[in-house]
Amino acid sequence: MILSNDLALAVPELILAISALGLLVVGAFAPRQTGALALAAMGALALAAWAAAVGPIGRGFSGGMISDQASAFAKVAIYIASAVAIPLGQKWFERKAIRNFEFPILILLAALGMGMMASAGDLISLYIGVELHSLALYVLAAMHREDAKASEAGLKYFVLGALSSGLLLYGSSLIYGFAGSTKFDDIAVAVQAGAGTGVLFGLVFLICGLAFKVSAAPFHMWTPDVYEGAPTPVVAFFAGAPKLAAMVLLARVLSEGFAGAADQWRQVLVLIALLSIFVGAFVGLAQTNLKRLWAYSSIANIGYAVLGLAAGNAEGMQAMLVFMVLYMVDVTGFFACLTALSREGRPMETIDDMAGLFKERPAIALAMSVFSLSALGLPPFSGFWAKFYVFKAAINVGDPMIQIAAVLGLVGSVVAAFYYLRLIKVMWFDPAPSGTDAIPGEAKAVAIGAALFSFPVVLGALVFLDPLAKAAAAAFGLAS
Amino acid sequence: MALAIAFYLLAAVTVGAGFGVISSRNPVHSVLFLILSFFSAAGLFVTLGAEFLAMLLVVVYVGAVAVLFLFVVMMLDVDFAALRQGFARYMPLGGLVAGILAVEMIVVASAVATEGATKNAPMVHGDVSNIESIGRVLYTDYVYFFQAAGLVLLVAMIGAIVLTLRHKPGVRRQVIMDQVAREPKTGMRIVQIKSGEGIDQ
Amino acid sequence: MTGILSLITYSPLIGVAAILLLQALRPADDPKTINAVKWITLVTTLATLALSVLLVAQYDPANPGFQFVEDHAWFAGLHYRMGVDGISILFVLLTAFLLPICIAASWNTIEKRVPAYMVCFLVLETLVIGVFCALDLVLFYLFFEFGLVPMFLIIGIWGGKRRVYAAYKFFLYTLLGSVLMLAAILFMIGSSGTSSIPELMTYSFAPEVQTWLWLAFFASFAVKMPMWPVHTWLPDAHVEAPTAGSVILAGILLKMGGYGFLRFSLPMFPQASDYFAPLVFALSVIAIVYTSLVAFRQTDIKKLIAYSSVAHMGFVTMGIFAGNALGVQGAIFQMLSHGVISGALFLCVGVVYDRMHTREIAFYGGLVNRMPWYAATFMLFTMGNVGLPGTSGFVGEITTMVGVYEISTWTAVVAATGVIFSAVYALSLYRRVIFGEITNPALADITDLDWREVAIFAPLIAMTLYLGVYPAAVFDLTQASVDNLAAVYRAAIGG
Amino acid sequence: MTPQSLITTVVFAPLIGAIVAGLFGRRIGNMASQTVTTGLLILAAVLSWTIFAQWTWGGLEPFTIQLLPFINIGEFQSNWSIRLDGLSAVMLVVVTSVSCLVHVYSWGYMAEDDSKPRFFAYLSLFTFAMLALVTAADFMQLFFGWEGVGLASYLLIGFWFKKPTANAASIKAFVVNRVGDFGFALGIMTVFWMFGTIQFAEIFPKVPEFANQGWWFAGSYWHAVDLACALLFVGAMGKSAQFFLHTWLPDAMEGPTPVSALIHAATMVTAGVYMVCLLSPMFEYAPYTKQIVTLIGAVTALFAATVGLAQNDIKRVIAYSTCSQLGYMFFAAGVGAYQAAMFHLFTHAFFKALLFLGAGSVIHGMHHEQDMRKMGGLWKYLPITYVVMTIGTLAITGFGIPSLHLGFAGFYSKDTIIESAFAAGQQFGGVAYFAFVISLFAAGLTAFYSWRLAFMTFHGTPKWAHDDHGHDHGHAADDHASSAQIESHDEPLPNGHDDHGHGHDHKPHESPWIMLVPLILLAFGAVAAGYVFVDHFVGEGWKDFWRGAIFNGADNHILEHAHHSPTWVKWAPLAVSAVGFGIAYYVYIMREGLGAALAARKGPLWTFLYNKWFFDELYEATFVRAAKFLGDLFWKGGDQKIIDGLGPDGVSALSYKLGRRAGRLQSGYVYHYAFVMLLGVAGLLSYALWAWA
Amino acid sequence: MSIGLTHYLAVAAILFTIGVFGIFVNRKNIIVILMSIELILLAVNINLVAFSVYLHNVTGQIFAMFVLTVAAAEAAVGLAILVTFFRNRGDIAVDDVSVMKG
Repeated sequence: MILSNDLALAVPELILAISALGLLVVGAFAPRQTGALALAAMGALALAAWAAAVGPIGRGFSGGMISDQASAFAKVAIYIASAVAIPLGQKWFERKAIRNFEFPILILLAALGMGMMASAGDLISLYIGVELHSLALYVLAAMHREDAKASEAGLKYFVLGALSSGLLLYGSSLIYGFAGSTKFDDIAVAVQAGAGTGVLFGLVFLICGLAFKVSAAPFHMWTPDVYEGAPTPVVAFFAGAPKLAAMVLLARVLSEGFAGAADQWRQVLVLIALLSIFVGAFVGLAQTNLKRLWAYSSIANIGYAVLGLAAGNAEGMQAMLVFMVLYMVDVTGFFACLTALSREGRPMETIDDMAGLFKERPAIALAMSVFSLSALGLPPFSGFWAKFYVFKAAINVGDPMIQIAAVLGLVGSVVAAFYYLRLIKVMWFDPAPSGTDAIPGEAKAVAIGAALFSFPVVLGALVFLDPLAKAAAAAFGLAS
Repeated sequence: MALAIAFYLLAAVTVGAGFGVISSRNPVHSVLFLILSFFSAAGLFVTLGAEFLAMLLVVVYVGAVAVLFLFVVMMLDVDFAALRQGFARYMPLGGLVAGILAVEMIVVASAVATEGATKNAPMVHGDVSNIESIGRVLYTDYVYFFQAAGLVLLVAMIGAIVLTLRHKPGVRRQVIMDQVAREPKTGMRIVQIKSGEGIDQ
Repeated sequence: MTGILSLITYSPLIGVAAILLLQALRPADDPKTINAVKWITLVTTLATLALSVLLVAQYDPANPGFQFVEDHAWFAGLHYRMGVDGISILFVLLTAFLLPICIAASWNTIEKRVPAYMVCFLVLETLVIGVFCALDLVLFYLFFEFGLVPMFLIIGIWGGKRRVYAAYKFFLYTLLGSVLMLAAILFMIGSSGTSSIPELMTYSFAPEVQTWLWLAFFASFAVKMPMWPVHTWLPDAHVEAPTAGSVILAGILLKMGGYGFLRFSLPMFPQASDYFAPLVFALSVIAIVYTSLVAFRQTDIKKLIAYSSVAHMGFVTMGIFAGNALGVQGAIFQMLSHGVISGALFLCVGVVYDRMHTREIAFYGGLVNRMPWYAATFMLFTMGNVGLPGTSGFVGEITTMVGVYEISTWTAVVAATGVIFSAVYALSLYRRVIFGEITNPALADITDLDWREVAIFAPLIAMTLYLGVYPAAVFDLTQASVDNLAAVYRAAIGG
Repeated sequence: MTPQSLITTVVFAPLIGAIVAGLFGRRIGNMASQTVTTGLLILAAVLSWTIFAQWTWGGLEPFTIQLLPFINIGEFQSNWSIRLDGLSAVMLVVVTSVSCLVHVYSWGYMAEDDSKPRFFAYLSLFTFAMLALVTAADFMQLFFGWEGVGLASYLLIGFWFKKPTANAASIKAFVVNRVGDFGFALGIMTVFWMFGTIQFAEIFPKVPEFANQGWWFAGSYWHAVDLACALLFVGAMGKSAQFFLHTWLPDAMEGPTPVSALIHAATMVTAGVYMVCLLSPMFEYAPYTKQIVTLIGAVTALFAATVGLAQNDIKRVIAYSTCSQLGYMFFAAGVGAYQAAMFHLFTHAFFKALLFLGAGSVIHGMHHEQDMRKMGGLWKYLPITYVVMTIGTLAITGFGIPSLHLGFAGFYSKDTIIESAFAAGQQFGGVAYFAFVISLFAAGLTAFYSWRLAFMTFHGTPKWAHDDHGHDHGHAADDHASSAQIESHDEPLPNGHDDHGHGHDHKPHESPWIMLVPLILLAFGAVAAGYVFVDHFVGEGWKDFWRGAIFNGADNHILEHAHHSPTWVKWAPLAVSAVGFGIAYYVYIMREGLGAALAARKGPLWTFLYNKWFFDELYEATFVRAAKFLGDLFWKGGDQKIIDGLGPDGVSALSYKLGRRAGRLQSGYVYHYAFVMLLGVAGLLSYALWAWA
Repeated sequence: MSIGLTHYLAVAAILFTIGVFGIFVNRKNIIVILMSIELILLAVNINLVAFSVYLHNVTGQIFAMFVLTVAAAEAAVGLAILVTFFRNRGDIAVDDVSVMKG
């Protein structure tokens, strides 16, 4: 049967879907067994990651699903990041005494959606994947439902997310109308034959819709508010993996569907990238809340990733993949730190709260410093390598516009350096006001693990990551 | 010609009702306009020969979504008069941007219509039965999306439950698990009653 | 001897590990622990010094190429490459030489967070030595850039009143310069396909490309140097940094700029270097005159010395871009000598600062009455700063000027006025601080150098005089490499 | 001992003394420090004379010892070396003899000072630097010595560091010297790139090749050798306090008097002259520069002499006289009579050191009073000083009988110079004639101010008796030398005097023998040095004596011509000196008080001269003020306002403001966010339409 | 005059614009904003169906079906979040949604 080939490609998705359903049933009857549920969900994600890593390569479901090195690379990263988010959030909700057995299930489903995005080969799977993970994220953002901020964050996220879906859909409809098909391959053929204004218009809509998902300017407005309002572990989750998924998706659409219009979409991406970098850098200067600050930081960082994408060749794709993976580790680690910290029960969220942290919690402070320096792009932390890949790709693309953008982006990173330094300054230079609460083990483990990855593990890890990302990038089929 | 009249009529109603949705003072009216808009859009679908979609639109949207809206509007006790303030103030700028957007989109949409795959393709009705052709592919070529869409609905369900289900303290609820797991040991207590003393609870 | 460079580079990290271990095992605030931390640091730095001396002893001065090369493939085409030639080996030695002095100078003066302080210095030592040994562009950049962090912390945590401002200014100024360099590095790797410095030295970029690359590198090194007009971070950083921080900053970190010019700008972009040499000359002589005059008007001792550093670095840049053996040798020598002398001058400031906790010139006066040995030491280094023959300061200044004379007499003329200005500000500083009667009652009981301070100054004094009288020791080491550099440069620009 | 080891010993003996006294002086005590330094200097002096004797009479050949490489980059090869030839042999004896006598003298003069080891260390250090200078075989070592003596001079002028005036004077000396060194350094660079070497021995043969060549420098095309010599001469001007760069020398009198004698009269200030003579192979090919040298020398001779007329400080008068005599030497060199210049340098060292040390003796005797107006009639109290000072005055005024060829030391050298100037004037005219006229006029002035000094100090009515100078040790006049220092000891003096340490009443008193012996020895020199050596230096035997150390161009026969100048030229100096003496006698002896009255009128000429032609004021108003103004401008305007204001501070403030502004868009309202998104969509779409349509 | 594809697309475009307009012009009423989003989706559906018909290609209609499905799910989640929000605030004015800004 032909379907069995298709199913073989979809093993990771099946694992996730079945375990989500199964856990839901179990949870419905035994809602208090949250620890076991979480473990099971993590196991499912690990299994799915493994399946994705070793799974076959090919196209299934009449082109709706693509399984290749790129999707495998992205899926492994996404699933692992999702798995890390589970204990972080689970314990947090437990401490807040919030009903939470749905949390791992929602994460599973979101991971499923993200996996779909990573291996989408069709506008429909693109849309459904995006919606599947988005809806889960909306819910997660608002899940701390007694908290006004959380529900407000959820609402904002939802309203703007729905709008962005509308944009994305409208663009999809135009592309469909132009190409006569929703499959990327068919679109590629049509675009190759000649891309008119109309289809590019549709592409712009599509890019805008996805730009929202990765929170690139000017579609970033939700980010600070949602980061601030949503529960910190949830932010740790959706600041990382979903963005990787959306970036991979964008990369796939552009490289497989619109390779023929590369010169056009590059320009759009460069504009978006630059705007993101500068918005992230400048507006971040005026922030006092760390979650907001990191929201701006993520906007800026996404700008760099988009710049890699804008390079529009295999090197750029590789850069984007490496960037996103390294960034994901950083941001997860950072929010894990924030999850861990509280003072007399009140979460420490402003920069001033961090005063003298080095004295009190040297390990966490050191980890946060590592993340800050990494986000700043200082060698030898992972953030530097991320930028190294991106800028190397952008500068060597031979297009002066992108080269100039790269240099401007580097200058933007200097502006952003100011606020990272401020955090370090507060932690290291200032005196501490009073004692912090005990640090939950899982958050500390995640934070320190991520920090160790940022430096020094990354120096060795890149030896393996580099060829993997290279193979993944090659799968996008763009010339190097 | 009749088709043209139908089109213009339905299009006018769709657009007019759409404008009604966003401009009514009372959200209830908005919902009603929304329903009207859906209905006339369904009519447009019919003029295109997509009866099944037209039906779905009415069933899903009018039957489910619009009613959901209506339900929420009625459930939430909101002072709607206050919500209308400031509408006019932002009209000009918003109108300008929206106008530009609309013009651009129409221009581009017509460009797509002329340069894309639909070039030289006249509208032909009923060459294949609408519902049949959908049915042929929905469970074969598109089974992956179909299942995924199911999961989207599942997420929506979980989400709705997670966000709105409340366990009020003091309200006794039926816990099926407990009922099923009930055994004689837990369900009954055998008490030796000494006469004249009763059970002390 | 392969591997010795890595050993030297990372040997301070062994000390770091020991300190962290000690911190974990023993009560952190116990004075005994603190003392042990200090000793560990000192011993580590001394061991590094010993290794560096060994390195120099093993070095073959007749061979102009890189020696002790290590090369391991890394990822993305990068390599872990280390090696030294006649130019870099001296900076390794200078770093290893100054570090124990810095540690000794901080012995009693740093009271808070001693272990962190020591760790910062050790890490800094690793990074700085790494910069001078790295033979891969990216590896170089790693060391170069990360050096900002420990210095940022040193200024920011253990600095003076405006330490935060100064630390930021230092960090951001330098960062801005170096990101442009990063852009250039990435371009170079992309277009030449290698990140190996020795290979890039023989690779020739198209002239118009060179122009941009040169400017990008210049942005970084000019800030680091610092050259006028991007020098304003330096006085602030110096004033606020703790004494040892200033020593490191002036003694070593500034040299990374000059080293960069020698390692990258001249050999890799010779046409652009030649094209921009007049610009560099102009900026250099402006620095010499301008900052000398500014130094003359300072009221803060450290600031004055900091400005004088800028002026002295003007000689370095001028000499480097003269591009002849005299200019380059002179520049290298000037950097070494400035490393010793300005470091010593900052230590001199530190001596009185530790006692009185102010650096206002007006506060002092007549110190010679109570501190004759101190006055003598200070005098020696002031004279070194002034460039008196017999001290190392002279050799560098005169050779760079002689070198630049061949290329541009105007530059030599204006630079030579620096000889006058330096006397003006340095001697007026000395006079105001040291000479005269003690008028400030607070100074009545100030004490002369103690044995620790004498031990700190002794090697610096010896070095200043030794290099001043027998500079040939340095020139012999650098000669082969510099001649090679100058010859290749001359050939490349067709001169 | 071979001459090589002898000369090495001579050079390094003072250094050893300096190190011992400087580093261990406190440990080994005053006595030991003094003994070591002085002993080594005496040794050096004796050995120098030995070498000199061997040179003059023993036919010693010139040689160079290379000790150690100094700067060795490519062709720029310099070594630590010791060069012996006629010039250095002369300078060796001058330096070591005067230095040794000054060391001895200082035992007495500095007896009450509390930092004697330091003083002797400085003196010895100076001597070492001076010896390094005179024995240099290349420009780098020359420059080393050049600046080394500058350092020693700086240290010694500022020896009494508690006196603000001394400190100011020391800095002034250093800085003005540095101005000279600025030119000197440029000169060295020019020489190096011109000749490809900085070794004297290698340069000199190459000079003729460049005689008619040009050289690009600072945007103009110059005559090559002239340019190099002119730049080098700037250095000489600084060191030898020539016009424009002379202002430091009078102020340098803030230092202890022995220092003035050694450094600022006998040795260091003559380094410039020495250099010009040493470089005579170059200067001979630099006709224009020679004229400049002549002109500057002549102007200095005149200028300093005029200023000397109106000064009241005994040391300043002598200082200006030094300045003036240096002018003589320079124009002698300028007209080509290098031998005469060197001869005058030689004799001048004796009589000027004598005058200074004599003045020191007076000052010592007057309890640190330096103002001549407060002296008078001292001959009774300081008889020996009086005698030697008179000898010195006779020597400086060049007293001697031309027809007999008999006179004091100055007579031989000075008259040779004047005659050379006349001869050169006859040969070349122009500047040399000017120099001749000036030299005669200045000789008259010299006689006047020298005798004025003698009369005001030793003759006339004592003005110190009723002037209760018993308690003015350093309180009022800032001319007081050591009293300021001595008065402010913070530890009691070693011998515990309740007063300032003299231990006797406040009458003037003769100095101790330890001071008088050097005076007497110098007096012998002042009397006999000319007579004994005139033949060797400038007489018949000059070629034999110099043995190529001084080069005379093919058409340079100035010395021969000078010997055959007309009789009136030979007699003229004596005549004008006599006139000067007469006027001084009239004003200060016959009509005592006339001088004071003239000064009190403060006529414009007197004011002009008294204020040293207003040079200090001029420099203060221009260079110093400008430096301060520019420094402030660059600092506060340039660095703080422009660079920081537009650079880091401005940008960071702007960025922050921009961030705040942009952050305000983040209003928290969903519809704003939606609006921004749609603006973005609309913008990108419009861009797409515009760019791709 | 015959009715062509362009007409349908124009209607969809206008409807889309109205939806968009509704979002930022309805400053206070979140429910209406949600309805505006439904309008946008409706516009998309018109587009898809029209293209599908003119292309003789059923994919557009399938896509429209999925859009309908997902829109329903979205509406459910959106209203659920709105209810949560209302419970926390007692109001649904968008102007109040401004605890977080900057």
